[in-house]
Amino acid sequence: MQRIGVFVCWCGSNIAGTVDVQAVSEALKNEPGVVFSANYQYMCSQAGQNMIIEAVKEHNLTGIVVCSCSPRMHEATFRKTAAAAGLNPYMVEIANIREQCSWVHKDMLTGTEKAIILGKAAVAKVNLNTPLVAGETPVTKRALVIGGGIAGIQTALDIAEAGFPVDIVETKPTIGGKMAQLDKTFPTLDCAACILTPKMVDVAQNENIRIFSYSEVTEVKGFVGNFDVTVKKKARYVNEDICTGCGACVEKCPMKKVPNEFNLNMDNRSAIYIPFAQAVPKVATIDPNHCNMLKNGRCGVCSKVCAAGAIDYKQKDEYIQEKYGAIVVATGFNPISMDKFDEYAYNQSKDVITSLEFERLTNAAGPTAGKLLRPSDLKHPHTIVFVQCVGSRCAACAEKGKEYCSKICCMYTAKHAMLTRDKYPDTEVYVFYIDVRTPGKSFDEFYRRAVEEYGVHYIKGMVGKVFPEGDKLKVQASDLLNNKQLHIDADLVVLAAAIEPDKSARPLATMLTASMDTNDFFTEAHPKLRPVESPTAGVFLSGTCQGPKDIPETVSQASAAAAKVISLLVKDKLKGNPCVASSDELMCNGCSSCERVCPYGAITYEDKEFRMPDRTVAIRRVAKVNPAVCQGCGCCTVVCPSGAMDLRGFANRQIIAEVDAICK
Amino acid sequence: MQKITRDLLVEKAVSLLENGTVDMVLGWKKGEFDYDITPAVFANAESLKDFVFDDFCGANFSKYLIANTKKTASKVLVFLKPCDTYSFNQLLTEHRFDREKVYAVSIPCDGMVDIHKIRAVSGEGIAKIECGEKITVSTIYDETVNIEKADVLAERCVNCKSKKHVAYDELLGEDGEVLESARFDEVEKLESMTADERFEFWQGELSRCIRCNACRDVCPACTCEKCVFDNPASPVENKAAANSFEEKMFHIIRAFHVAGRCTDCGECSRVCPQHIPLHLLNRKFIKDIDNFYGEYQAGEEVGTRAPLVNYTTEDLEPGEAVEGR
Amino acid sequence: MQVNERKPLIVAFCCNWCSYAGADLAGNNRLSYPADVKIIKVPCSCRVNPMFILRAFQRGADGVILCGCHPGDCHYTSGNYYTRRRMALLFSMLDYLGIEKERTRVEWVSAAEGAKFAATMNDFAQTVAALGENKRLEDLRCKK
Amino acid sequence: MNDKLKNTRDEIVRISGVNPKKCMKCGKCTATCPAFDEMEYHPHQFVAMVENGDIQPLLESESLYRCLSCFACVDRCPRGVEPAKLVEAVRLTVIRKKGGNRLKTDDIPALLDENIPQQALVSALRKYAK
Repeated sequence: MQRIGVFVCWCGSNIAGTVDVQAVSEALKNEPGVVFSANYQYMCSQAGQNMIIEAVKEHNLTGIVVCSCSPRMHEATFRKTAAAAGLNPYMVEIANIREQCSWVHKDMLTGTEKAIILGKAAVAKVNLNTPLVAGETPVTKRALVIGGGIAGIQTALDIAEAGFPVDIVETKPTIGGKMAQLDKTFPTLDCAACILTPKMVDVAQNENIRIFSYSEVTEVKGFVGNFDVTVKKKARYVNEDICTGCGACVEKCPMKKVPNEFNLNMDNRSAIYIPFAQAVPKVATIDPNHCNMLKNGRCGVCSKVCAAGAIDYKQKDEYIQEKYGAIVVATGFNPISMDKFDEYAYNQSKDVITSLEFERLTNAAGPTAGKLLRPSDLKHPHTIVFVQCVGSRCAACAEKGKEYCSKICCMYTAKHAMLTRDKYPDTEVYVFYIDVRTPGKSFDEFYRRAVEEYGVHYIKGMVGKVFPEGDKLKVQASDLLNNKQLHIDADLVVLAAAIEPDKSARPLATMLTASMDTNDFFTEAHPKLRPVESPTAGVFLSGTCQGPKDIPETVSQASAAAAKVISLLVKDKLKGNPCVASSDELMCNGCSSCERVCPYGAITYEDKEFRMPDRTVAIRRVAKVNPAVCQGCGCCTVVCPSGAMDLRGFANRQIIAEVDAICK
Repeated sequence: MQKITRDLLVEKAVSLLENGTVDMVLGWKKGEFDYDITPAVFANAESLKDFVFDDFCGANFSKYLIANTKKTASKVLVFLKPCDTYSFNQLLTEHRFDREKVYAVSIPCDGMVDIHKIRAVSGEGIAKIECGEKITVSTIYDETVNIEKADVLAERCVNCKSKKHVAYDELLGEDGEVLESARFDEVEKLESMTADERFEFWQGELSRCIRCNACRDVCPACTCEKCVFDNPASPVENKAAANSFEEKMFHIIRAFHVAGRCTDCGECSRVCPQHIPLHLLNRKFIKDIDNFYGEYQAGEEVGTRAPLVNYTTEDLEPGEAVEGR
Repeated sequence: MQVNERKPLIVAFCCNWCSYAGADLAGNNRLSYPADVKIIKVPCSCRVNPMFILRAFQRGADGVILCGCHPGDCHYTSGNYYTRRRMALLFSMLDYLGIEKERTRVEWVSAAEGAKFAATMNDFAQTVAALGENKRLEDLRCKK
Repeated sequence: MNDKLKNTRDEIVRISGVNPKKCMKCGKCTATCPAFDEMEYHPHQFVAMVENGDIQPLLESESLYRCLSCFACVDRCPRGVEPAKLVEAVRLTVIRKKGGNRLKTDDIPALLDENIPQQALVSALRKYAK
C-alpha cells in the first residue's frame, strides 16, 4: 500500500478564489492510501516545496499528489522536489484544479466538488504508480549522410567541422547532385559550379569525411544513437585508391556511344567514364552494361592504358557495415517524367525539352559547350516558349502530375528567360504562367527585371497544345488577360517539369521507419517547430527529400540538420523517456499487431523458450519494446487484445482507476 | 466433381502417415450422438477408424494448429474447408503457428447442417441421422423423418461467403469461387430499426449469455495466451457476468478485438449454447470496415495489414460513422 | 419550472500535446464550461482503449468525449489516425446496439483552440444532459 | 445574386457535377480549345462566370452551340474541373425549358445534305434538343 501525501495549492486566490482548498484537503485525507494532506498558499514556492520534502520525510511518503495548476506548468518542478526528497520523480501526480477547474467554474460549491473528484482520480492513479527509471543508451559518435548533393555536402561539412566523423553515401559515381548540372543560380546569377565545386573539394579533403560514392544503403537496424547500417559499394571495376583520375582510359575507351546521363542523354560518353571534370572522387567508373570487356571479354584497352594499374574487371560489390549515432536523409529530387504529357509533344520533338535539359544546353560544360542551339538541327532558336507548372499543381490525375507546387520553377524560368534575352537579344521569349511565385530575398525584383529590362513576354495563361510542323513547333496557348487564344511558331519549347522525390526515398523510408507523405516526401517531426527532424528519433532531413526547395533553403536546412546532429552526437549517453510501452512476454502471443501500428519501429520479436506447466518447453514468438526508441504514445497497447502490451506511467489499470474514481 | 467422402479422407490421411509426410492428423470423430461431432487428434493409422466426415463436421481446425504445433517437432495433417482456410491464413499472418509443421489438405464443402434446425422439424428424441442430399432422421419413437439438406443448412452455410480455398498444400476435388452472399442482410435489417428496437433486440439476445466463454474458446481469432477477461491483473477481469452490462462489455470488446481479423467463419454462433447470434456483431464490424475503408476479407492473403492496424489520412470521422454507413 | 436537477457526468480523455493544452488555454482565457466535464490526461488519443470508454459508461458516466490533435498534427505522427478508425467502428457498434450515439464523441482540439475546447464541452454537456441519465450502459451494481 | 439566379447557378452546378471552385485559373482549357474563335465565351470564362453567378449572358450566348463537346478541356485541365460538362449543363438549362430546343425535328429536312452522316444528325438532335 502506498503512503500518499496530498498537497493542495491555493495559487494565491487563483485556486482558493473558487475552490475551498481546506475542504479539498480534508476530503482527500480519507482516500485510500492517503496518510497526509495539507494546503498552502503557493505550493511551487521554495517554502511550498520544502513543505513537501518535510512531509515525505516525516510521514515516509511513497507517493505525492499535488492539486495545483496544470502539469504542463509545474509537473517538472514537483518531480524535482520529489527527487530532492528521495522519492522517484514518477511517483508524483498532478490534479489540475486551476486551468481545468477554478478558472473555468464560477461558484465555490461546483469548483470544490470538482476539485475533490480530480484529486481523487490523481490519488487513485498514484496508488498504482511504480517508480520509473529512464534508460540510458550510449551514442555512437559518427553520422551518416545519405545523398551527396548540395544538401548532403553542407550537412556533412558542418558536422565534420564540429569534429565528428561523417560518411556520405551517394548512388552516383560522384557527389554534387543536381546542383552540379546547373548553369547559373538565381537570383544572383553566380555560376553553380563555381560555388559548388570548392565545397566538393572541401568534402574530399576533410579528414572527418568519408565518401562512399557509387554506393547505396541496403539495411538499417538499431535506433537513435546506435544505428547499424549496411552500405553496398557497387563494383566500379576501378580501384578507387589507385586511380588518379587522369582520364587516359576515358579517352582511349573504344565504346564511345553510351548516352551521357550527366548531360541528360543529349550527348554520349564512353563506357569507362568520369561524370564531369570536377567529379569527387575523381576516379573512373566502368559502366558494366556497355563495357565490351565485362560483357563478352573482348577489349581490355583501359587496363592497358592505365599507368596506375587501377582497372580491376573482377571487382565485386562490397558490403560495409558501420555504426552511426545519427542519420541524415538528403536523397533529393528528380524532374518527373514528361511521357504522359502528350499535349506538349515532348516525345515527338527533340526541340521540346525540360528545364534541366535547358540548363545543360546553356552550360559551358554541356553538350553544346554553352551555345544555345536547339537539339534537332543545332540551329539557333529565335522564338522560345517556356511553359510553367508542367505537372505541378496538377490535382486531376495522380499518375500524370503532382498536386503540390514545385516551388523552384518560377525562379529558374525567369533566370532562363533573362539569360537568353541577355545573350541572344534577337530571340523572342514567351513565358506562360498561372501565377508567378517569387517569395524570397531579391526574387521578385529578379523576375521584374526579366520583364522590364530584358523584355521577356510574360503571359498569364497556359499552353494547351504543342505540335511539330516543319521545323517549327506550333504552340497554341491562352492569354487570359486579353481573353485571346495565341498561336506561336516556336523554335524551342521549354517545360518547367514538376519535381518529385528520388525513387530511392520510399525504400529508404521503410528501412529507417521514417514516415512519408503521399507524395513520398519525408515527413518532419513537426511542420513548424521541428522541420529538420523526422518523427523517428535520430533520423534527420536535409534538402528536397522533405519538400521542394531552392538552393538557399536547402543549404539552410542542411546546416540546421547538422546542428541537430551535432547536439545529439555531443552527448555521451541518451536518457530515454521512462513512460514507454513494455510487453508482458508471458501473455504476448506474438501476433504483430503492435509492431504494425508503432510509428517508430520500436517493437521487434524474438523467439523465446517457455517452461510449460507440464514441464515441456514451448517456443513462442514474443514482442520486445526498445525503450530507447519508444516515444510512449500507447497506440500498441490498444491493438493488443490480451493487454500484454502496456504503457508505463499510463497503464491500463491506472487509467481505469482514474475512470472509476471520477465515475464513483 | 470428386465427391469428398469419409473413406477418401481416411485414405489420404493413411497414405500421408505412412509415407512420413505427417505424424498426426487433425480430424473429426463422433461424440455421444451422431450430430455432436468433435475435433480429435489421430496419432496413427490405426486410430483413424474413428474418423468421421459428414454434414456435421463444421468445426474449424485452424485454431487447433496453434496448440498442436507448439511443442512437438511433428508435422500435422489438417483438413480445411473453404471457410477454414481463411482462418488458417489469418493465423499465419499473426504468426500463430509454424507453417512448416502443417500439411494442409483442402476439401470442398457444400454446407454443413444445423442440428437445431433438424430438431425443429423432427422433434426431440433423435436416435440416428443419415446424411446426404436428403437427411433421414430416425427417432426413438420409431419415426423416420426425411428432410431436405438445403432446408437445414447452418446459417453461415446459407450465407456462405466463399467456396474458394485460399490456402493448402494439396486440394482434394475442385476449387470454388468467392460467392455473392446475403450475409449482411440481417445486419441491415437491424440497422434499419430504431435505436430502441435495436436495444431491445440486443438486450434480449445478450441477456441470455451465461458467460460460458465457448464463443471465445472456439474463435480462431481469439488466440491470446491469456484473455484480458481472465487476467486478474487486468482491471476488467470477470468470470461470470454479474449484471446486465458486463456481458455487453464482454461481447463488444470481444468483437472489437477480432474486428478486422475475424474471417466470419461463424464458429462463435455455432457453439453458443444460448443461440445468441454473435456473428451479427462480427458482421457489423466487417460491414462497417468494408463501407468505411474499402472491402477487406481477413485471411484472404497471408501478411495483409488488417484495417485496424492501418489508416489513411482521408478516413471518415467517428462522428460520421453512424450516418456514413 | 420543473427541471431535472441531476447533473450529467462526462469523462473527457484529452491527449497531452494538443487537447489537454487546449483545455489549459480555455482555463487561461477563463472560458467556462460545465463542471460535469472531468478530464483524464493520456499521452495520445490512441492510448484510449475502447475498454476505458465502456468502463466509464458502466460506472455511470453519461457521456464520454475523446479529444486529440487534429488529423495530421499528431505528436506521434499517426496516433490519431488509428483513433479515428477505432472510434468510428466503436461508435457505430454502440449505435447498432441501440445506445444513444450522442453520448460518445471525438473532437480534434489543438493547443491553440481554447475557445473550441470550451464550446465543444458546453455543447456536449448540453447534448448529454438532454438525453438524461445513461440507463442503457450503466452498471447498476456500481451505483451508490 | 438574386435567388432565381442563384437557383439556376446551383442547378447548373448540380447537373454538371462540376465544382467551379476547384479552378485555379490557369487557362489551359481555353488554350486547348479548338473552337476558341467560334466562341464568345471561352471555357475558362464559363467556369468563372458560373462561379460568380454571372449566368444570364451564358444562357443567351451562341457559345453554347459552338462548343464541339470534344472534351479537350476536360482532358487537359490540371485540376479536374471539367469545363465541357459545365457548358453542357448550361446548354441543358436552356433547352430543357419549354420551347428551348435549338434544333427542331421540322428543321432537319432543310439542313439535309447528302454528305451529312446519319450519326451526326442523331447526335446533333441529342445535343440541341430535349
